[in-house]
Amino acid sequence: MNDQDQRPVYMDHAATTFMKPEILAAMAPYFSRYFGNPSSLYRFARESRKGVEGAREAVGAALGASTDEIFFTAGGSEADNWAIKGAALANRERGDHIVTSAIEHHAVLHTCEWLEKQGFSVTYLPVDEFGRVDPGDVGEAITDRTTLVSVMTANNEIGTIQPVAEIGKVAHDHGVLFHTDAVQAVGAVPIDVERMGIDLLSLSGHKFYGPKGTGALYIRRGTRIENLIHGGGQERGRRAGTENVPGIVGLGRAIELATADIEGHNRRIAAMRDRLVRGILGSIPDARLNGHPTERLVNNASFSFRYVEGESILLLLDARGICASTGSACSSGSLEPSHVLLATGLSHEEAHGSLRLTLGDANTAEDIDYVLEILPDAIGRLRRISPLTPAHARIPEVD
Amino acid sequence: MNDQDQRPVYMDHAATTFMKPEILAAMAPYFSRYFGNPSSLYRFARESRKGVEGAREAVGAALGASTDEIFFTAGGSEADNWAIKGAALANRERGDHIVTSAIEHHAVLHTCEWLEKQGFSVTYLPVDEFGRVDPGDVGEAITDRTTLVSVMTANNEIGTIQPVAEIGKVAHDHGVLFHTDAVQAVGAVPIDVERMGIDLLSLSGHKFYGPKGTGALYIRRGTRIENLIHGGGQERGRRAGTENVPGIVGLGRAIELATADIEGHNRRIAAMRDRLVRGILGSIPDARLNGHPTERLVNNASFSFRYVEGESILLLLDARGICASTGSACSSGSLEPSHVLLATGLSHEEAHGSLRLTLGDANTAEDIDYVLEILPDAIGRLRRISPLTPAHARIPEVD
Amino acid sequence: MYTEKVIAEFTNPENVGEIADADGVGEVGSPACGDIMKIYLKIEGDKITDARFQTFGCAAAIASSSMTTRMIRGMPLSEAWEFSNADVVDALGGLPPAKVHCSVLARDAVRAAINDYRTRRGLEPRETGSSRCCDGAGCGSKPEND
Amino acid sequence: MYTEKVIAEFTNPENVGEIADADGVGEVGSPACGDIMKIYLKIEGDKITDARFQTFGCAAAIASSSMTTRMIRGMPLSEAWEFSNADVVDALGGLPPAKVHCSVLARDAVRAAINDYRTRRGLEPRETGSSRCCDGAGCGSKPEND
Ligand SMILES: Cc1ncc(COP(=O)(O)O)c(C=O)c1O
Ligand SMILES: Cc1ncc(COP(=O)(O)O)c(C=O)c1O
Repeated sequence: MNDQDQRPVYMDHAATTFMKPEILAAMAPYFSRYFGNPSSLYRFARESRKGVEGAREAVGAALGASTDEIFFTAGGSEADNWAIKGAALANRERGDHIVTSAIEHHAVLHTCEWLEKQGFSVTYLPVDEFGRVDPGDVGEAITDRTTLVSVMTANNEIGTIQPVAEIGKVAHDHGVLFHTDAVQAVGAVPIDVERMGIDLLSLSGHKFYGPKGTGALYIRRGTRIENLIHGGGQERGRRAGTENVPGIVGLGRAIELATADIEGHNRRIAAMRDRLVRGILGSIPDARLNGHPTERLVNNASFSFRYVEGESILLLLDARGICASTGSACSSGSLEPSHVLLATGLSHEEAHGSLRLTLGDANTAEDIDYVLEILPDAIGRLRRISPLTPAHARIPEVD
Repeated sequence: MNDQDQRPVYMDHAATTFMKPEILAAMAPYFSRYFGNPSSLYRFARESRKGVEGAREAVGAALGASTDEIFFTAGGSEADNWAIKGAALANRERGDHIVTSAIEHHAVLHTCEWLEKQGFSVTYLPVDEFGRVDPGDVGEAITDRTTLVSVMTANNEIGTIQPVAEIGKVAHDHGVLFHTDAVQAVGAVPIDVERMGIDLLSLSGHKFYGPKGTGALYIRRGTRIENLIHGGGQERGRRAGTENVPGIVGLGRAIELATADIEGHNRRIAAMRDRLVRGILGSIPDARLNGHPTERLVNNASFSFRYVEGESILLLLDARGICASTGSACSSGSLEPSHVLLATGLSHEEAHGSLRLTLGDANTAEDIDYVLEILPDAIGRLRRISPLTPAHARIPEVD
Repeated sequence: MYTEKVIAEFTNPENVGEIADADGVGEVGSPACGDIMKIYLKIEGDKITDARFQTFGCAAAIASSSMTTRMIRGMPLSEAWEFSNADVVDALGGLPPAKVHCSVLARDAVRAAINDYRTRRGLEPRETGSSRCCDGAGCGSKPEND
Repeated sequence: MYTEKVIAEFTNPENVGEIADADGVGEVGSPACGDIMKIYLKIEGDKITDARFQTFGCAAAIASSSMTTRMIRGMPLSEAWEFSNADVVDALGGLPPAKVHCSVLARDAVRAAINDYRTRRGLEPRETGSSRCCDGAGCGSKPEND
């Protein structure tokens, strides 16, 4: 496992997933055989159109939406940008205020910041220590200038799942549109746009074993939204650009597979994740699990280890063949570590010492054993190097 | 060939191209094996990063640009939107006027129209009967409020190649940025951003045997341009979204192949195209070749056939296994047929009777023979149905 | 986008051509719109005994013309006047929304031919709902969309 | 992003730990910045006879500390003062631009330790170019980027 030529123990599924063979198989005919442009009139292009429309049905079915409410994009970031800019600009005469949370993905936050430069005002709601937005806060933040609420379904760093249905209800009670970034949630959180009061929803294929560079935006029928990419009449005139047919087909197949048995999938992954969390908290002192104890993505295990810095944990794990990630921004040279961890009230030091392990469908019980064997030793080594480590937090060397 | 189960005679390469096997082969390892997120720190992600950076070098080399001036997008439309909105918005304090042409792709025109709604003003330059923009007109249209000139390298409908280097010089002489939509030109027109005075250039992978849903924007170092897709720090902070690694790798390989021997490629395609054009004009009366007689893409054969309508030509060809396209908008229910054909001075009737045949690397001499056999008969049949056909334009039935 | 029936009717249209001694001729549309339909009628008593057409237009226009002439042959004039474009659409197994106007055009051409017949006979032409040139949303077949 | 030398130095750092009876100790950085470096010096005559470090920080910070202590061992104090972060970067085979500040931090820790030694000996501390907490551009390792 620690041989760098071997396939690594991959525990970074929130960053991206491998593509499942059956998904690539579904895409395969559309690269060189059914390569026609779906806009073309001749029969040869019919297969391309059918591929795209089949995928649209699959996405609609997965979200409890109609086929004509699904629009394909090139990923989660484009979907977020489109939803937020599109809704804000199209409803500008009605208002110029947006409500979002402090822990959104940058695809949402930086889009909101851009809108602020265009004269909009944005409220960034705080979260509790577990990373939850209070739906009551949403209601209080809404003014008569508010046109859009955007709160993510589940957080990418700490896995916290938001009370989306409650937030949707509050938004609708105030006559305000509700967008949710469900990029991390698809396949783990059952989604029903009706029940949850969602008007706009972003998703991204590569987070659930589908192709990179694919995504979709759900737009509730009748929602006022401007285009983001102008040009040809694709996607019923709402998103220009020749369709990425193989990618769209792959996205469709991926969402089918990911939502076929969410419960069973969650049970399997949660069992591994829980053993991982228990094992780590049991063997490493001064460690905490970030995010919500129960309302969290089943695959997310996000920790803060005091007295050590995240990137160095990550690289020691990498040296042993484990792929993980960190919210530490020592590496980024900015003063701020992860805005998400800070928003949950962590100190800078704790935030710098974060490690995110996110499980996926290829992980095994052996992978968990292996991480439980390697990680305490890695933290131990770094704590022996650190000037901050108190005696009680030292971990004895194994060999 | 007229069997609908057989691979059709595909003459619509301007719409999209099949993917060459060697390009798919280059992409293959990045779907499920080297699937890491290029932003990740561990060694496993290095292959993904290398794939992306290798492609960036290939695109840079093909354009005479530096690697750090190439930014990947999800296609030509996104690149056009980014270039034009990005440059217009970023330079707003300097001016609010854009110069473009009447025959741009809708990805440019509709983007300009959107900017008009944001308070910008746009000059749409006319073209001559061959579809050429006069560089002198560009100079005259530029005012002290102009910040951007956008004129395509080659037109997608009629194939006309613009005097890009002259236009670039005029723009630069006036201190104005120059964008060119080179989506149709890559692989057919040798491009050198230095020599041509190009500041921004859009391209799209699926037009030169690469993957759909991939593209790039060249941004000359130092060019002021806003982001279009906000979010994560990918593409050196300028285009957010997890990179479509296989797609980018495919785009890189495709541009390498497409630009390895442009001259040889052009010679081969032009020989077929010229025989096609001569054959068609020789056998069908009242037909004209649209676009420029010499300054045109080697693969483009665009015609107007009087007294008949384009979609019906296309569908008769389709019935015989030939894939082509038309600029007629009878089908679109709008009063206007192709804005490009009208801009070259065609009457509505002539514009409605247009047919575009665009050749590609898989076409053979037999394909040309076959079209030369089928097309006159198709036009003949439609002319026999048409109330407009004068006696001299009738084509005798063959059987 | 087209049904097999449309394609079949378009590739093998019936009743193409002029009727030299037609009793009524109707022409609607214009080249600018991309659609011209001309319908020729032979009328005996109150009955259409022959119907032929010439059409400049798309596949749906040609199929609609052909189907219309087939359907109105043998019809009394009064029935042919009431003949609806929905009947053409049905007979073709449906038309894309953007193409329904082609069937309307065919109906209009029939009415124009009947009115021509009436005028020749010294009767008042009947009031005909004027058809717009084109309507409906795009179906994206233009290379502008490439 | 890191050279093999950086990774090797980071995974097997030398001179880790305190020197109980150090003659000079320098600490720079802060937990908020994600980097703290503490350097311990043993000095005999005008020479550094032992150097050890404790570091809270990223791989580059740990590798820079380790490399720095290795390089200044045996150096006269005057030379160690002039010792530049560029030497550390070179010895590590290069650092990513965003990480060069880690090598600066190591140099600053050495100077702080020397000044501590001077102060203990009743000498004026020398003027030291103060280092900012962090600088350089991001390298995109955060899951915020996912
Ligand atoms: C000239 C031109 N510009 C832009 C585009 C848009 O490219 P894409 O469809 O890849 O977004 C096309 C073709 O579709 C084109 O031909
Ligand atoms: C919560 C969330 N939103 C948006 C995105 C952006 O998606 P993409 O990288 O596919 O554009 C990501 C991941 O990258 C994410 O985790």
